[in-house]
Amino acid sequence: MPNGWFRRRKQPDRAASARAQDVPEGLWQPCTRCRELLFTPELERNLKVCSRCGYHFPLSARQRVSLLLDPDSFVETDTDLETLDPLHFPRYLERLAHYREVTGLKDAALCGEGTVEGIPVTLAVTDAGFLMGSMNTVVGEQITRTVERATDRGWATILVSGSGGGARMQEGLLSLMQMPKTSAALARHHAARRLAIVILTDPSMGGVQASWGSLGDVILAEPGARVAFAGPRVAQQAGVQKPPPDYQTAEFCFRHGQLDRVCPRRELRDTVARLLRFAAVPVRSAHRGHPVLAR
Amino acid sequence: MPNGWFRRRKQPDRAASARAQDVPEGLWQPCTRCRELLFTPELERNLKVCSRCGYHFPLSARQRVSLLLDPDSFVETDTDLETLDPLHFPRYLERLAHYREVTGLKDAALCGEGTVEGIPVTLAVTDAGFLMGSMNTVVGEQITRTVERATDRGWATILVSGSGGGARMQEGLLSLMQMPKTSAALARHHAARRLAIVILTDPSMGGVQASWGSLGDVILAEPGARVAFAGPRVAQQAGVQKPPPDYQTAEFCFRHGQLDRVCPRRELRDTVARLLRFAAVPVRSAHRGHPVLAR
Amino acid sequence: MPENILEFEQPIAQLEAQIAEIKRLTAVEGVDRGEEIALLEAQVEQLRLKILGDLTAWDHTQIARHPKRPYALDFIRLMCDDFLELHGDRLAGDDGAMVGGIARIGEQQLVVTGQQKGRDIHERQRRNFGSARPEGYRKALRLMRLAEKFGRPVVCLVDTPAADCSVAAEEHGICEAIAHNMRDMFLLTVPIIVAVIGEGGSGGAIGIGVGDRILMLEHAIYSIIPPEGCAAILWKDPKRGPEAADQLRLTAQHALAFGVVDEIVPEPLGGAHRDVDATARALKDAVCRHLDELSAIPVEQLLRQRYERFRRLGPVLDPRAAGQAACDGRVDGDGAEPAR
Amino acid sequence: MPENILEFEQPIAQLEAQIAEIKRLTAVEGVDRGEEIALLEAQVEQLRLKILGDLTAWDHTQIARHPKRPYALDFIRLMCDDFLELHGDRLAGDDGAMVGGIARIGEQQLVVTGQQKGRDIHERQRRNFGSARPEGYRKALRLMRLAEKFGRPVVCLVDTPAADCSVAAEEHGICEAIAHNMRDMFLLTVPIIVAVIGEGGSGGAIGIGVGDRILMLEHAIYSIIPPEGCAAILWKDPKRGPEAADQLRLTAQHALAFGVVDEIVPEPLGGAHRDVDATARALKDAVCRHLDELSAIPVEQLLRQRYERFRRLGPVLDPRAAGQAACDGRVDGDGAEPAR
Ligand SMILES: [Zn+2]
Ligand SMILES: [Zn+2]
Repeated sequence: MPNGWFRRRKQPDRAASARAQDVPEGLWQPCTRCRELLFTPELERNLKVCSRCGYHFPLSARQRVSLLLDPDSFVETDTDLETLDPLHFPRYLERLAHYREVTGLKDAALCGEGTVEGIPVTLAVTDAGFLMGSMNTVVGEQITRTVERATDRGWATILVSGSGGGARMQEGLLSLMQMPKTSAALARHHAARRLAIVILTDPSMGGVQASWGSLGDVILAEPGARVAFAGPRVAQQAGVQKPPPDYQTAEFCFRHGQLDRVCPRRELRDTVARLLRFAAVPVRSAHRGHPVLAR
Repeated sequence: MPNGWFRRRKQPDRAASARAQDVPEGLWQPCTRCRELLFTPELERNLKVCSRCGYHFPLSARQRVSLLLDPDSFVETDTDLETLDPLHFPRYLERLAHYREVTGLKDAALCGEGTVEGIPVTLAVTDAGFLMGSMNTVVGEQITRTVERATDRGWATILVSGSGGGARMQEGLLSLMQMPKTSAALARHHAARRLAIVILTDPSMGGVQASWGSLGDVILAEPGARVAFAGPRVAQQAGVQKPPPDYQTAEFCFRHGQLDRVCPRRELRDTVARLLRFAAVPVRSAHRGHPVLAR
Repeated sequence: MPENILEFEQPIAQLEAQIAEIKRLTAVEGVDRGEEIALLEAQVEQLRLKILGDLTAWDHTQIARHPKRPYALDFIRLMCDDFLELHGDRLAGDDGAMVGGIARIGEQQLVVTGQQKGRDIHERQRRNFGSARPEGYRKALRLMRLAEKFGRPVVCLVDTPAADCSVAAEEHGICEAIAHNMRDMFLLTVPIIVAVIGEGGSGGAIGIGVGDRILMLEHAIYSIIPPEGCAAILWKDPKRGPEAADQLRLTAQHALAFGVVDEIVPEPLGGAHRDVDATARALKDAVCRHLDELSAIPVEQLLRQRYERFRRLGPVLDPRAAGQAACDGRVDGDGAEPAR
Repeated sequence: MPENILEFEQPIAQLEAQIAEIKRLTAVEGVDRGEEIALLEAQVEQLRLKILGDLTAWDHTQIARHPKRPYALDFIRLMCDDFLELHGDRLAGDDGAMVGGIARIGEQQLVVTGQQKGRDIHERQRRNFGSARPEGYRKALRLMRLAEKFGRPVVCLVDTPAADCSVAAEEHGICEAIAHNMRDMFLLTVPIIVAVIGEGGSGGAIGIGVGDRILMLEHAIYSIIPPEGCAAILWKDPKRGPEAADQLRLTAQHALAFGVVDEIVPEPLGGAHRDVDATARALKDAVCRHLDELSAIPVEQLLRQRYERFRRLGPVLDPRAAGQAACDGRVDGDGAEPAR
């Protein structure tokens, strides 16, 4: 089932193509962590996980969708949203243009709907390749619509973070406000007794992690993913000393009770399906309609 | 207002009389902590707090009632409950007889109703002078009835722990079951949106602290009171090493977020009154009737 | 002689060893000693019935703590399909002494949680010998809320000597965690079945011990204090645990007589470790039967009954309501009759 | 020259010192220099209006961080009666950087909570410089639930450079704490009024920043990142904070233009520290006015409006719903007009 998942895509993946150019020979590439030379087709069959050290290579948002959803089930929504650049931030539009070119995305998120083992879900993914996957007004709007659509239809929603950039500085306070905005959508989803699954990939930090990245009924993370509130620079400025060796990784968060599972990429899809089945059948009517479902 | 509170009592306090016999001369007694010789009438005017070091002398259950309730407002309830000694525990009935004689109580708790600055409450107090204030079937039943009565009438309830003995070993599993039983009553009280104030006095430990002793909307404790899960003996057996100097005191619990306030005896009554006023006026109807009010 | 043989089991084990030796010799020497074997086997069967059918409270305690006794994860794996363990209290930690997750029994999705002891020394340390920390109780409650959100029942498997009482446990509010769990379990709008599968150790047990049905394995114990601790307090002599065990009325049959548990789930002769599969089947059957009953009850009624179930525990003599309590035949643990 | 004078305030302070000196001399020498004083006072008044009426974003930042600025507990004491501070998250700690309790304004019982900075170095350390820890956010939420239980409104006073990002904060889930607070504040069934009284520092602020009305003191700031941090990232030069402050649109007037806040509460000329009582009175008046409005709204509508209030923040260009977003006049922070 996971084999050949790259081939399922119908549209060409511009992100993957763009990145492929960075690889010297194309057929072989070194593992980022252990430097082992890996045969690219083999690496892709292995879902871009190093067969030697288990390093999880980054995936583009489109690759994430292919990994998680049933083949050909994905329907993209809210594709063309664009920021209004509310702060007229210096050189911001240039940078956006660059990343649009590199990733083939309009902004840092891809969202839509599809099925997992036949169960319908809405899904949004932030792409670390686009300005560190940071959350601006567009990403916030997409996450919010993704959650709202699931709530309205009584579906589960899956939110995948590849957001190392947190809330995006260049849109200032309006980026910050995407934290409560997305949390509001998840509050409604929660009160409507619908499932939200959060998947944290490398990296997941800052304002994203302090909002929807922490609001799944179940939170999964890929091994080794950096998951934290403060980036290393901020932490350093704040005088953080002698952190544990695995500080700010998924494993650290897991040890401290913040994650349900550290889940190897190969197991993600089955785990998600298992959770969807747990939550899929409508709850019996007597248990519905909590005004407040706290913690 | 707090002055002369001993004189408010109408019935003679047998506990106090019994204890007074232990004091050599009657008019002067040494402070338990700092050894200062204290003039007894002065000490009583000072609510049995050492004027030198602030040590809070133990109070009997009846003294607690006098301290907290409006003069002459207390009506005792459930006075004559007695244990059925379900385990036929060796020498248990003898010990009960002894403590009945010493304290003038049938068992370790005193309960009833009264007013605080005119606001009606139900109230239960465990007396550390009766088998360490431990909770058996009688105490559990009294606490439960006290809470239920408050829920039924829409009143607040005040529970004062002087329970160093936790759940009483001599009634075995049935003592243990007073933990869920009293917690059940407090669950209903909570769901009915009624106030529960818990006051922890020295000592408050074990099964009491792990049930109703921790279930106040607001939890107050007297300075220096021992408050903990495991008694020092159990902790020692479990190999607890190098505890902090104030381990298992009210101050330690406060530092670790378990208490709302460490409240000197002189301030208890005003603090309770303040809390009652906060919760006293009926909530507006739109906000009522949560099926679940969690945390 | 094999390890992990309890003292009272030794006569049986000796006979069993004798039979095994004869059988081995039979195979080696080729002599037919079938008659002798049959005789011995009849003897051992009688001995089993005699010894194991008349266990003391201390014997039960030993079986409940048997190092080969199935633990929570064993039962979960044998009773449930599709178990997915979920971790963490979302506050401060993930407690190895408390496990939990989503699972399925037949078509029924549910949440299962319980204290977990360890088999070897490393796992035992990691599991804190089954003594759950505040983080464990809070994880369990978090998972119960997940069940509630999706209308799934909860199964709690109790097996703990006691809750953790380390400095760290006090720092993170072990009292608060246990009390809070009890309170909120009375408000949980889905059915809860509790099964005491090994040691029901006081506050540590009751912290996940509130439910609509409380089941107890035949040789499990449920006690306010470990017998050794009770002996230490009563007689300053922890070695008098056997006497204390008897005095504490900590067996399943006493718990049933007190009304603390609703049903005793039978174990194979000699204890669950003698046939883990059969024990898990028996527990699964009981759980399914009660789940079926409970799922038919409207939620308001369910919560009312849960309240009443615990409300009546610990009757007292109330002269102003004379006769009421004394009439309750379940008061006296000494009058306990075996449930089967 | 008195301490704690901001750079842009210095011309004013110099004149004020001059006047004070003349007055002193007048008293000593007995010479009438009333005319000179009157002239200088007119000058200083003009200077005040000129300088303080046309502050840069960086000036606002300096005022918002002024060491004499009133902090949360100052406002609470000045605005409320019968304040009773309550402590602890009932989980692991009591965070000095977050204070809260029950209070009364007139006849209205309420819960008030907020970040608290410290005056002297000891209090600053104890208060972690106003950077709340997970324990602080959880305490605040616990107190909000207390308010909800008794149908009392909540007032949150925001004043933090940022949430704590120490190892301990990560260990106890600072992300979870902030996110959880935001989510549950959208479900809280009582009115919530948020007032940004000093620094609205990013996630640290929004962790208690969800409400039905968001007020902001005139010289408070609200920013996704401290200007120095922004400058460090943009230009590798934290000293270019003033430029970054301008770029970040972090003033109350920008926040109002963005729709992030609903009302700017005026401060005395030069900042709240110039007249703490007057500032507290102004804030109290605004809070009371909004509480009155909110208390008339049925709870379902209250929650819907709270949702919609935040839902519309951050309009985007959506070609498939053309014109919609671009029509919203509040989009552009540069077009901001002063509110008063
Ligand atoms: Zn590798
Ligand atoms: Zn003293």
